[in-house]
Amino acid sequence: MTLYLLTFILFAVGLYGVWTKRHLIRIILGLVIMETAMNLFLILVGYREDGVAPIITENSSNTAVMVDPIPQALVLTAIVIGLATTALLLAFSVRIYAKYQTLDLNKIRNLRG
Amino acid sequence: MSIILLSLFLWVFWILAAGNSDLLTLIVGGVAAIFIGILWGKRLYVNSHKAFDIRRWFWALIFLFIFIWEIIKANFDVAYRVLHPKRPLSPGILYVKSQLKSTWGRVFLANAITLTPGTLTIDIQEDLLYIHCIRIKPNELSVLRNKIVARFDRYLIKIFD
Amino acid sequence: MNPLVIILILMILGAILALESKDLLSGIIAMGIMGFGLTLAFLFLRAPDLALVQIIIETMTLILFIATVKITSNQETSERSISHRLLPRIAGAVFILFLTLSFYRVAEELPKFGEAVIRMAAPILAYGAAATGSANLVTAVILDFRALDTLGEATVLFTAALGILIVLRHEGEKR
Amino acid sequence: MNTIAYFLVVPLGTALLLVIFGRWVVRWAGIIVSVVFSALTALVVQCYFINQLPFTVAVGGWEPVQGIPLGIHWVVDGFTLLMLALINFTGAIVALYSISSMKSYTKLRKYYALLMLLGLGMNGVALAGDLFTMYVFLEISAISSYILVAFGRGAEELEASFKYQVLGGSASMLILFAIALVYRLTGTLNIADASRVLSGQSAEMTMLFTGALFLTGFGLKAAIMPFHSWLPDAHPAAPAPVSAILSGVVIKVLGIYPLCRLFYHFIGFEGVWTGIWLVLGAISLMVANILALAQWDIKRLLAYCSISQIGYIVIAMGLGTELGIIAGLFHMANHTIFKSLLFFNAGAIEHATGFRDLRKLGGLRTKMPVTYATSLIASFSIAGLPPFSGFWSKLLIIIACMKAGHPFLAIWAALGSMLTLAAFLKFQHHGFGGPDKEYQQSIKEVSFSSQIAMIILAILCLGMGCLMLPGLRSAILEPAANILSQGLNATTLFLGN
Amino acid sequence: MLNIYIYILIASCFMCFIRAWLGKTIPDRMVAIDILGTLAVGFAAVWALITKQDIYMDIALAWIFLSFLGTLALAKYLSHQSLDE
Amino acid sequence: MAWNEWVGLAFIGVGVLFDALGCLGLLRFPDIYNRLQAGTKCVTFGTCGILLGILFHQGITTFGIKALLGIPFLLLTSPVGAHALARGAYKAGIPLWDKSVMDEYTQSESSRAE
Amino acid sequence: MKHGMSVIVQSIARLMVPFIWMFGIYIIAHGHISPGGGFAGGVFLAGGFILITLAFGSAPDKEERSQDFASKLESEALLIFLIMASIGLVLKLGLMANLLAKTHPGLPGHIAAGGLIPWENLAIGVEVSAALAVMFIAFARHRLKE
Repeated sequence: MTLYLLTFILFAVGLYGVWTKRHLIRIILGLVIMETAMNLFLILVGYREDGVAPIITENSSNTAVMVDPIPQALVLTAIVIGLATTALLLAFSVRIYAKYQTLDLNKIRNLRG
Repeated sequence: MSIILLSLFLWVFWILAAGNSDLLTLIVGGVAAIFIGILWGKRLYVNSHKAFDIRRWFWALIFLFIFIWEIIKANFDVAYRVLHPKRPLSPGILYVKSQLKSTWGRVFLANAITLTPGTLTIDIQEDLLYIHCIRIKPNELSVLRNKIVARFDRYLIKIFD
Repeated sequence: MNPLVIILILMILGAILALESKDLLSGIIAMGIMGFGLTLAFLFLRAPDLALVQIIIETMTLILFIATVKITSNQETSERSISHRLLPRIAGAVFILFLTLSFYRVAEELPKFGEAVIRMAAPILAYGAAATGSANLVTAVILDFRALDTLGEATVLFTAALGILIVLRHEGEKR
Repeated sequence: MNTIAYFLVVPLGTALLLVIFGRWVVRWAGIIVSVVFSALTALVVQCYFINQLPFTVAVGGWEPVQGIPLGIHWVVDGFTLLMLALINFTGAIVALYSISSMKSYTKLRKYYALLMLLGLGMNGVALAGDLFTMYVFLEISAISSYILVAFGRGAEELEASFKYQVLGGSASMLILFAIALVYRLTGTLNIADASRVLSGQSAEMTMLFTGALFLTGFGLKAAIMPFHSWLPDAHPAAPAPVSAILSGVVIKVLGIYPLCRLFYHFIGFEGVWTGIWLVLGAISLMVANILALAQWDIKRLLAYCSISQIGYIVIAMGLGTELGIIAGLFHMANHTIFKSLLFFNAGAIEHATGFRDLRKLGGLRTKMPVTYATSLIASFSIAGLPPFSGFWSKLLIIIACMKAGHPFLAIWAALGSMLTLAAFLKFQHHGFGGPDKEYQQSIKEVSFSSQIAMIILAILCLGMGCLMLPGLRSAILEPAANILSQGLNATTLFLGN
Repeated sequence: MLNIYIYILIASCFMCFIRAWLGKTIPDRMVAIDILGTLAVGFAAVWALITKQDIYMDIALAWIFLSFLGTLALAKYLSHQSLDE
Repeated sequence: MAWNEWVGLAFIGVGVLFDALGCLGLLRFPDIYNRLQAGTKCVTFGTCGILLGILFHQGITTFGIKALLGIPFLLLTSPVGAHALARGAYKAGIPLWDKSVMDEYTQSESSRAE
Repeated sequence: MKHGMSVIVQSIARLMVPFIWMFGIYIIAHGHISPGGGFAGGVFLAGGFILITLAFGSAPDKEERSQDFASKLESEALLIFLIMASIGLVLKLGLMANLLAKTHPGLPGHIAAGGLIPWENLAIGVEVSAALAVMFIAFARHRLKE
């Protein structure tokens, strides 16, 4: 429960960063923080008290005490997707800098929703 | 020659890492090792004949022991300085001259110096090494220079040159 | 205290530093530290696969961020008065507090930490290794039971690489 | 059953082959893409005839064990097939239109590859019966649409796309969070199975929270009103064919479709949710229409109009009655057709004249007859004038509102429709009417392939009213509405008892 | 016994973090990450011993191999070179 | 417990202790160069100690050999990071501690940023 | 000292890169036995490449060629993965069917187990490494003024 709350605080910090920061790279950092929190939460979900890693070896072949492998697979996917989106956002910010000579949202606002 | 040598090293690395010796593991490792060896071998070992000189390996072993001893000594020295309430430091950057001719020898010397606490290689130009030293007594500079380099230099010469 | 709690606090502090530090690179480095915290947490939660992937992906992300900062600049240009800086922070703190309180009831209702609900995973744990031949059950899941996700994920990476090639191309836009 | 996999394999394979061998076929890339999408549309039609709906496909052959699914499942029902038909048909038309209109851009084969990937992602979302698979394919289509928006790399495109990415990225995170909560509660990712597990549990707060997260996340992707701020930037900034596909299908497949599926089949569509949907829909409808009226940029006007039409769909879906669902689906199909057509028109105008400000335009009636005629049809259709398709669907929505006991909402919708009419009269008057202007000497009608694309869509606009005929309606709309109106009970259809 | 080690290591991580928080200059902060990378190797090793599973050693090896890449990239940034020069 | 396990635990203990000392040095020392001295070196040594301890604890098994395998690579990579960072910091113009005794690097040519 | 970093970094990079790649291949090949798999191993292969670029620098035309090569390699690897996935489709087993595992699942814990899994891991590894290399080159060679 403490862990869930702390993870959620991490998530909320990321959300706060995305919504209030006015610098493109900070916004990206906020998204990265949200991703981190998400990954952590998914893994917390699959944890079992005194579980072992879901890999069958000579020392541990009792699958009944293993932690849930599905969230781990999901997070593996989510991590790579996160990397892809982050890299894409960075590429965009590079081009935006080339056009405006700044990354500050206050100065590059041409468009208004 | 160098390709074979690198492949061999890589294969040994593979076996040690994999930790079992069933045939297929060895074969897969071998194929991978040969592949990387062909890709990279020519660039790594310029004078591969040196690697077959058994005396060099012997000196390397001795160097290892000296090196570990120096590291342990120096680590306790730094630990003392960390824990001492007054932080007895008088740092600075000085240059030292090495006798080594080969690039690999110099690189290993620089690494050894960096690994020994209290000294940190900042730059290397031909045979000059610029070293950040944690405790310098300005009146004993030449002694210090000698001390930093000489303890590793004589072994590295025998290994690499 | 549970070491995980300490690590999580470290991560939260890292996140705050990442958002509020003076210059960008410090923020990026703080993000790296947060990633390290995540890696350690994965280690504690018995997810070795993820710890392995996370640490190297973290390094890659760090490098990409540094490359971006190198191309653009390290300075945050907008100078603003203290009240301008302080107000969003207070608002943010209130916002986070509010969200957390709203989540509190939910967190109470969820099953306790450490009691996984094993439903979909039960057959996988029971005979997944025998059915797929993979001793690493995570690999069994990502490449056999849920292989479609992996195909999709590889496609995402492919799409992103394509996009980066398009966005960062050196040719002109129009012919 | 195996044919379902072609909806994913064929687009991905085409995209990869275009990237690898594109250098030699770049001249034909548009036609290839168009043909592939058309073939997939034909496959959808075939699916309607051959199979007994609904059915599920276990990917990789991992059938459920004791009723518990352990792999990924595709769910194919009337709703899925309707969406698949819309996606692939629009894809084909857009590729056809792109042949001439995208000619001036570089890296064309990558453009077509991205179009294919966008289609692949949306097909995946439509087919997914599994939450996480839905998320992954959502990301594929979202990422390719981000790139497509900024394909021209102008300053505005980049900025709009960045905004779109940030909001879309946080939306994805919210969705993922909701998925994690669902997994925490139920231990399964299959939507039907999770709903079955939940029916035996009481976790009200969590379900409320999860529903709010889903609504926010998918609402951001669908640009429902409080979360709409990216759309009026992103859709106008994109190249014309891309805005057509974005406004036509992407916001529906990434936003409305998952929302409907999750709320009807998983969370349970009752209690607070009906009210929230209706309020959100009403707000989007009216405010977006008013904002659209104030625009002078053609594409921005169209983009705001998209939001208002999304509002109609949300209201219709939010009613929860069978008639409402039919009306919503019908309007969704109609909107896909006429909004794509309108964006094609806007693109044609921009291509021909070089700008898209209504104040500078005028008198295009004689110079661009095909564009004029088709845009007239589309405008009347979207404004809801009889006998065009938009009229029937809006009428159905209003009737459904009345029947569900929300007469105020019906009046509200009619009012919104009038505002739309006003906006499009403005578009027609300033764009095509009025005196000739001096810049028009060199103006020509757009190229042949674009004309074909517009004419096909215009004919469909006229003909979509036929979906109301009893035979077609029971074949196409009713299976889709049926599966939704069964609510939580539908899950037994997917998994058996 | 081993648990005490883990706590000491976490305390060390915290000290690194404090340095990253305080650190006046960018390299100061980067040192913290570099050291965290090395600490994490020890962490994984001790954890492997606690759980008695040698699979965690693979992670330790992985960290040894790649954790210095980020430091190199930053060092290159600091010496005013672009990353591919 | 057998003797080798005790030895292993002792080694690990020494290693962990040095890790902590290194991090303490990181906190206490005045400038980046001194911090690098304390930090990277002590921590590398400490981590090597941990790995060695595992080798003793487990003996020549897969487990132990992997630990042994880590040591040379750790000794190769970690000083490189420290060196590159120190050089980069110098080129970025970060000054030495004001109580430093001497600086013979400024005269050399390559110290100036390109 | 026009190109790359100091000679220490260059030498150590030269020494480390083959081992990094070897470890990457080890992780890919043992993806079904020990932690790791295609993604982790692929990042290792890319990491070796990044280390070379960081340490030695590279010439613009060479970079362009390697970027084209990596981009092509990426699509081809993904295509191969797709083909592996569709084998089951052709044989009427459904997309992504691990058909080898149904006949020869092998003994868990051995390198010759898991049916198609090691091969799929290999394809993904190549795809991921090429994708990351493409990304890195794109960022590293980008200059604001063309």
